[in-house]
Amino acid sequence: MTWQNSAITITTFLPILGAVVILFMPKEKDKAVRGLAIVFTGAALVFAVAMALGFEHGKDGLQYVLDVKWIPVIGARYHVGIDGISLPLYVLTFLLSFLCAIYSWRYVPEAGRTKAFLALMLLLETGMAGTFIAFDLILFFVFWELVLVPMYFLIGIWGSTNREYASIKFFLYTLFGSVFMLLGFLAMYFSGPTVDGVHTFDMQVLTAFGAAGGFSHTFQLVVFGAVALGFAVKVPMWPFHTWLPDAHTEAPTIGSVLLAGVMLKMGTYGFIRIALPMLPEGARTYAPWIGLLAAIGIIYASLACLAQKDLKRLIAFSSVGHMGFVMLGIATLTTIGIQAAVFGMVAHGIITGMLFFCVGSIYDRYHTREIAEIGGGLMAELPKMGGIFAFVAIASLGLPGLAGFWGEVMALLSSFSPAPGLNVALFRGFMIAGGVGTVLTAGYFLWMIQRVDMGAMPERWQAKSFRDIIAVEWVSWVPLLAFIVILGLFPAIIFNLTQTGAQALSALFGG
Amino acid sequence: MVAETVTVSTGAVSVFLKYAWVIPLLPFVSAVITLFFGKRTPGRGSVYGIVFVGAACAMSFGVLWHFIQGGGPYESAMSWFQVGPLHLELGILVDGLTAIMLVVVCFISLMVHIYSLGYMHGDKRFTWFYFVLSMFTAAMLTVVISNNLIQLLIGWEVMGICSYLLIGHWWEEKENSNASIKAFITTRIGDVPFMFGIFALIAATGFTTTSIRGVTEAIGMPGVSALYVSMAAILLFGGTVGKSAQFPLHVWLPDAMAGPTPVSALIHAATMVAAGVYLVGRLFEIFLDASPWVLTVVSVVAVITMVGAALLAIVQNDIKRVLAYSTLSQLAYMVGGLSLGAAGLTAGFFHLFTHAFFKGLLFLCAGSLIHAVHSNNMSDMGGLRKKMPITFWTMLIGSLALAGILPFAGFWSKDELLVVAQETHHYWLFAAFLFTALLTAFYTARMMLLTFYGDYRGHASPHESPPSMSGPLVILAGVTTFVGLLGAPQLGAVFGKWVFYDVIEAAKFVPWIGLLGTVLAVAGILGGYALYKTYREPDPMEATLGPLWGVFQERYYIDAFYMRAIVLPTRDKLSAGVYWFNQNVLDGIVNGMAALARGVARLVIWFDRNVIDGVVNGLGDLTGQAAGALKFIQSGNVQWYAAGLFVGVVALAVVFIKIA
Amino acid sequence: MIRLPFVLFFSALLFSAGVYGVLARRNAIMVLMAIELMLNAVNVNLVGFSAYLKDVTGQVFALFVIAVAAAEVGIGLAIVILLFRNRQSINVDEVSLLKW
Amino acid sequence: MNIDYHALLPEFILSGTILLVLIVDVFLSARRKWLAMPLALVGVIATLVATLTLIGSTPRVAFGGVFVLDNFALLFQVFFLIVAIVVLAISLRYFREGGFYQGEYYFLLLTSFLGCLLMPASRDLLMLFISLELVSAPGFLMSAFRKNDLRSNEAGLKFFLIGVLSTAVMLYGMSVIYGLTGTTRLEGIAAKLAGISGGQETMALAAILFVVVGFAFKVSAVPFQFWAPDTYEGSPVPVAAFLAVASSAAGFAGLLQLMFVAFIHQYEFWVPIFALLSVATMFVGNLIALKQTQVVRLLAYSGIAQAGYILLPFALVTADPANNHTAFSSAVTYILIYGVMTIGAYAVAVAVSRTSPRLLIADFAGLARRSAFLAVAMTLFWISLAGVPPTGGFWAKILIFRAAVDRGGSLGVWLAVLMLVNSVISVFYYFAVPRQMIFKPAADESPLRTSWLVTAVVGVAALAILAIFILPNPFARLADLSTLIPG
Amino acid sequence: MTAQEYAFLVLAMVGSVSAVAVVTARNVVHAALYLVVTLLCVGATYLVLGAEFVGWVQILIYVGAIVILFLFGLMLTKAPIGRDTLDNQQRWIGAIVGAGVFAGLVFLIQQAWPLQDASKSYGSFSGSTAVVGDAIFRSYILPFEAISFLLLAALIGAIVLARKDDGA
Repeated sequence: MTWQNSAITITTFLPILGAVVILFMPKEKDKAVRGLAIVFTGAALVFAVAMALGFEHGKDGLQYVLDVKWIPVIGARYHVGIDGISLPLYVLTFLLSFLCAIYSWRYVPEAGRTKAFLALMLLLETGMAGTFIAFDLILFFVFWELVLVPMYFLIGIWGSTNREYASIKFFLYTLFGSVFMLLGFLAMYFSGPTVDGVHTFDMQVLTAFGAAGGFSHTFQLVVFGAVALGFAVKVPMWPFHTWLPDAHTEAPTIGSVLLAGVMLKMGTYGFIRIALPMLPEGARTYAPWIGLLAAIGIIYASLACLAQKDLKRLIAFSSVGHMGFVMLGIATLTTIGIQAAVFGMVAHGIITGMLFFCVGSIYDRYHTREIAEIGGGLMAELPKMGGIFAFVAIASLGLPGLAGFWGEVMALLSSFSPAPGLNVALFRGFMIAGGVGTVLTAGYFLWMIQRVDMGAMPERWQAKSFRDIIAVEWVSWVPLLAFIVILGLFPAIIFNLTQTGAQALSALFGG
Repeated sequence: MVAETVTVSTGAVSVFLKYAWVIPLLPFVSAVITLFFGKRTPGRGSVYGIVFVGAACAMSFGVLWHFIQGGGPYESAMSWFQVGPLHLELGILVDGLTAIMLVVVCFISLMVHIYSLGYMHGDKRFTWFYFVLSMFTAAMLTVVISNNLIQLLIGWEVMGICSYLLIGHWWEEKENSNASIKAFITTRIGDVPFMFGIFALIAATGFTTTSIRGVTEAIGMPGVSALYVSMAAILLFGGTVGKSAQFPLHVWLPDAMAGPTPVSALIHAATMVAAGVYLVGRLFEIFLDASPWVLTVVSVVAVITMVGAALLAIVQNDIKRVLAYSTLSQLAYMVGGLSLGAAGLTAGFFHLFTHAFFKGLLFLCAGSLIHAVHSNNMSDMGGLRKKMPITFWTMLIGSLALAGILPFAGFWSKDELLVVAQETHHYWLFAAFLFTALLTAFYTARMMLLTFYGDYRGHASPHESPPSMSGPLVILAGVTTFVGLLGAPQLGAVFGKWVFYDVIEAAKFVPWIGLLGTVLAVAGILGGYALYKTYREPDPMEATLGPLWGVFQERYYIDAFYMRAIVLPTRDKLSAGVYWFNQNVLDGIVNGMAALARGVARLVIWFDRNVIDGVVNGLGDLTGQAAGALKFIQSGNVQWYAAGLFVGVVALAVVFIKIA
Repeated sequence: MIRLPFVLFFSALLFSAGVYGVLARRNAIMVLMAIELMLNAVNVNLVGFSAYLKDVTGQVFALFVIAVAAAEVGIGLAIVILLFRNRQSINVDEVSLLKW
Repeated sequence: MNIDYHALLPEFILSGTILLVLIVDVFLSARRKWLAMPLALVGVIATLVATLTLIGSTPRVAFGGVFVLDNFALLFQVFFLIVAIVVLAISLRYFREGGFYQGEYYFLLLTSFLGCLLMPASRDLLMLFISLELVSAPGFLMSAFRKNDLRSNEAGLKFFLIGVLSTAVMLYGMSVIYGLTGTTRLEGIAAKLAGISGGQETMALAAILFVVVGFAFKVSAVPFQFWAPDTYEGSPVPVAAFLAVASSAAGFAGLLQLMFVAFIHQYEFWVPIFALLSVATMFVGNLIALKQTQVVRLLAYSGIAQAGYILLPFALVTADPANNHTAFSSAVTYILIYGVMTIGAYAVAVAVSRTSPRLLIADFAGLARRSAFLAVAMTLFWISLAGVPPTGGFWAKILIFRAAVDRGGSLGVWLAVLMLVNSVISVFYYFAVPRQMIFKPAADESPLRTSWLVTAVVGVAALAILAIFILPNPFARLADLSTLIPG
Repeated sequence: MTAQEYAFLVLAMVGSVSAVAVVTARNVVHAALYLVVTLLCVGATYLVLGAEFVGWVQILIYVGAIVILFLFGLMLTKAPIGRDTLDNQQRWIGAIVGAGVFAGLVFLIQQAWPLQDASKSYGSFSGSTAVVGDAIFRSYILPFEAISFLLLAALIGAIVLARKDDGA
């Protein structure tokens, strides 16, 4: 066991260890429990960062690989590794979880039961991180499903009024998707190559096989459809998004942050990691449709945002739009597009995560999320909170120089001329839709800022004399705010990582 | 980031050029410092802005000096990062055009920084104001100096957001925040095609570079179709239309006057709005390579804007709006100039150059007036000549410049434009220029008369502004007086040597045109004097214009149209519709699925209860035995199970033995 | 010399009669009797075959079936009596507290 | 003739225990009757030990092939004995507090388990028939054990009548098989049926069908499932657990031998039948389960659905032994895993039944607050039954699924798809109970006290479920080894 | 046609008729008595078929024990009289199914062992007590043990269930 081959395993499962430890803590030791959560997520983050530092740029192929027998009966292996595309998401997962843990030091939803809450959060962390480093379809699927259960409870127990409906809907919808996904996996498994006599779930093997055109055309069409459906629900792509607003609106702040910050990425990551490389022909055939849905999603979501009265719901819908840009980038099947997608994922993770933090804290003060009830003047009475909120919102509308910009602009740029074989005119149409989307996005965000931040604070609130941002919030927010700027100014941080992977992938499409 | 450097330069490279990249950096640094330490420093942080921008200003003069000495352009860049095949750079491209812009931006910005000391004194968000001001300056300088399109786009957008923040500086008032949103969205609408234009250029290079030199070369390639270039050009021009508030995206600028007056001076008169013009100049190659109709389109837009806006300027009561509309039409002047082709570039930019100074001056004067009388409305002014002499004299100079009276700046630039138009046989543009000149002179006179003559109609007790404000006025007035001579043919029109498109056009002085221009200007002024020498309620124009008055007051109903036909429907109706669809159709389907599953379950049970048992119930009734019937209305009857068992066997047997 | 089919027909008839009884009778004990008929049918088969195949296994089988039948009857009656004690009827189509 | 006593040792020990329990019970005073349980427990454990000693020494043949102890038999015997231990464990308190005839109950239970032990080793129609009866007959009695409860009586009667009826049908089939082949040994039958043709073949097919009926009843496959829900709901909960796990597993054990050994050559005939049975069973079970309000009844329907899944591999049989091997072992694995999770669920039900005997789903409301441990474990079991990770149930489904797809052909794929559809449907009701437990407030928040035996059972089962998920291999491997078909 | 066969046929006839009577009789006790007849006939056919041991066991166990058990049970449950109480309303279905089963079986049998085919007939074969006993103890000792447990279980269980207990 060297650091090279054990790093991932340690890092990924550390949170679960934490969960176990926490479960054995006595109820009364509330602060200790919260402390432990911070410690474990922190430790995991440290490891993850260490890995990131030790990561060799530009070297294609996996690093920190560990590949051992797991379930020989069906030829499933414990194959984990990390490459430029997964690394950012992997680190992002740990960063957000850590910040969430810190945030929980002060904010745990009314339902209480801190132990369970944090334990579930840690479990969730492992599940999410695992999806990004699994290189065996079954392992991937296991992590994928592992995420469902804790999130289901996080929403269902600690959510707000309509939590039950939301949690069930979230669970069933995603499960519904993943059933098809699993079907697709198994289809690939059975018609894929055999490694010493046994079929294999190994993603690298299958990728190589698929890249070599191993799967028949019709097969690819069918299977890509199934797999894509699974991922599309998770992303969520229009029109499979309806679980998202409910889930977000009902989930506790932490839940929303992780949901938007990481979980949605699992879907898009699936496209990049599994759907495209393994089923290139399928991808090429479906790309225009994906692009179309993405384009619709962008405009649709921003229009829906304009209609929102609930702050959190508004941001939830905005996620749909942003993920639309990510999907648009993927749909172009070009290097630029895919890199844009990955960048978009990370950026959206940070920015929208941050937005949900803000909304959570605003709710904590006002105990309402109704924009009309808040009634403006936030910036007048709570300048710091209001300012940060406005800043993040502006970052989210894709202001150049901030993180939100690169994903969006590169996605649009790539759709100006998609991969060979794709209909240029069509994709330029999508690009234009995207452009319109950016305007509308600016529209609803500025309108939101106007209605929440600006103007004078209504009497009834001024009586309350809210406190402005508190220490815990500063600690858990500053890293995100910093990253919003840093990624904006030095996008190379991500782009250098994704370069090789994306090029290899787009090579399949002559892009 | 490896700092590999590309350098293209002709002739000696002065140290100023080498370090020109510092120029945009300085205000940026000041912005950062102001943001984090401003509140804690005495004077609430204004000092940083002034010092750093001052430094930048000095440097930019240094840069200009290089070109005054006849130095050549200079470009250097370091690679920033790479996406796929596309190399992005951070770089600078300095030529005469850049140098001029640098000077203008830095100088005016410095003036405004100083002026604001007085104007914004005691403002709630004084420090913040300075932060944004510096940030804006940095962004604008980035746009000016950048050697590649993405970097330019970034500066471009940051300017936009700064303008948004400054317009909405007093966001406690809803109108202000409305105005700021209007400004941002409107310009953004222009920016989208602009962005696509950039994409088109980058794509033309095969996604290899974004540098301006690179794309212009690529466009020049034979492979690129004229249509492609034309489309790209038109798309790029969209950016200009948005930022420089040309028709049909002009609507935001008048509202933008909601911001503090120094901001209007800097952003909405001198610099940002000029960025659109600058952009066309920067990418002039593209426009020339494009089919002629592109420039025609440009000129049409210009004409509409210049005349339309000038007409509106006549009927405004709010002094800032007068200037705003005047700005619109002057910008259109420049755009029109550029639309004249290669020859027009120099002229257009000369007007940009002079306009920046005198319009900046006028705005600052207006600011000083407003500062004094606490109102924007000229109906609350009048007779301030005595009370505010400095403001009066400086504003008089500005106005004469605007009206185009010798020897002030405006005269020279206008004259040059007229000459070029006439020489390149763009007669109707020539006509438009002349007509606008007339109108300009008229409303300028009106403005001066309404504010400084007659007797005071306001309520506050006006007094001359503090030196921090009057100082910049005087300086600018001075500049305005003499800067025009830079383009004076009699003096060799040195300006043309700095800013030109591949060949230096010798600026000519055509006496009859000069005379014609002056005559019209004077006529305008006299006309104004005739109408406004004594103040009258209601405005005499109302009678003169008749029905048109209302139309003008309503800005040709364009804003109203946008609001009713586009904004509100989208914001309220369409969005609501989409959301309804989301909740009832899409979500309906999802919930429907769940319901369906439950339904099927119910169905199966119903089947069990009513078909399996129900058959029997029916028969029970047939046998007419009430008792029997009751007995059968029971499920869980074991004999039915038994029957089921046998039927099952027999059925299976029959079916499958047949098959086998 | 007995032809096998006769034996089988006989058993078939017993069996079918049993089936009818099971389905048609309300009285639990009668149902039991019907079942006994079916079991006997089985035995007739077994014995018949064993004679036909000249193999004793069939008869052994038959013996076991008889024994089991005895046990079943015992159990069945016990349950019936229990039921009768709790509700004064042993009509099988009335035992239906348990529904969907 | 010399008998392999070692091979029969477990049966002997168990028989001894049975008699011992019976005798001791006579001398125990009413308050001490419960002591029969520890006694039985010891006996069963002894039996288990004896069985374990046999590992590695298989196969052993006794009585000229009537009784064969191979890995298959051994695996099931061990499984049954463990289940026996569990059922005993959860019975103690229930029967002690319920005022039952404890001694007799344990006696009957063990007798039934004796039948279970014999079943997988029986390789002779007669032997199979006797084992089956030995499993069922005590079952009839036990299900009626709540003497003063009409429901229980009813349960007994229904179970009994349908049981006997199907037995009769099965016997008729067996007799015909015997008539056609002249033997009752499974291998012998297979050999003879291989060459059968014409009218006799038709007869044989009918006979096979009749025989299947008997076992289809035992495993409560549609359309022979009618009795199950009523019986389960009516009988004492531990008995229900026994029926749901041991008795149906025994049925499967028998069915596996019959189909994969005796009637293998007729697969073309019965494969479609099983396909139909399996699909019908899944759908009926899952769909009706959706509307249940009583937990044991819900478990019954879920059990039916699960039976449907287990029947699926039967429909995958082809001429290719390798394929049959996969199918076979997938079925076995599923049975084992199904046993673990179901028994766990029943254990929790037993615990809850102390405060709310009707065991309505509503009675589980707020369990999380009354006993977090039980709630979590129960959730785990339900999730596992639904086949959602991170639980063993996931692998159980995957293996069958894999077998189905491996078989290839439209049939395999279709079955796989239908199975998935069902799994999704099932999620709807499998989450009904966790929902109650976790989200709904309890009628009374008073903490639920459970006997340490039950707690232990639940805990072990829960751990097992997780363990299987993480390391499914050993399980699958077991099933792989203990096959009747050369892999 | 041999004497044996005639004897068999006669017994079969009687047996069949009374069997039908068992399931149709209006009076429970009559039904039980018809059952006796049927069982006796069956037993007799065993003897004719040469299965002495089984035959006697049949006569003794069934007629001796089981039927008595039935009558006993009938007494205990105050056997009601009359069709309505004896038969339920889905009689006709029972009839259809029964007839169907019979037809089906006859058809199958006719297929498998055609009556015309003379070879389908026996020589004499004796299932004497000795033979049977030997068979049992050679290979069926285990089921024999098992069945004893089964009977024991049935006995005990029956007692438990049937006995009137004071609310135990």
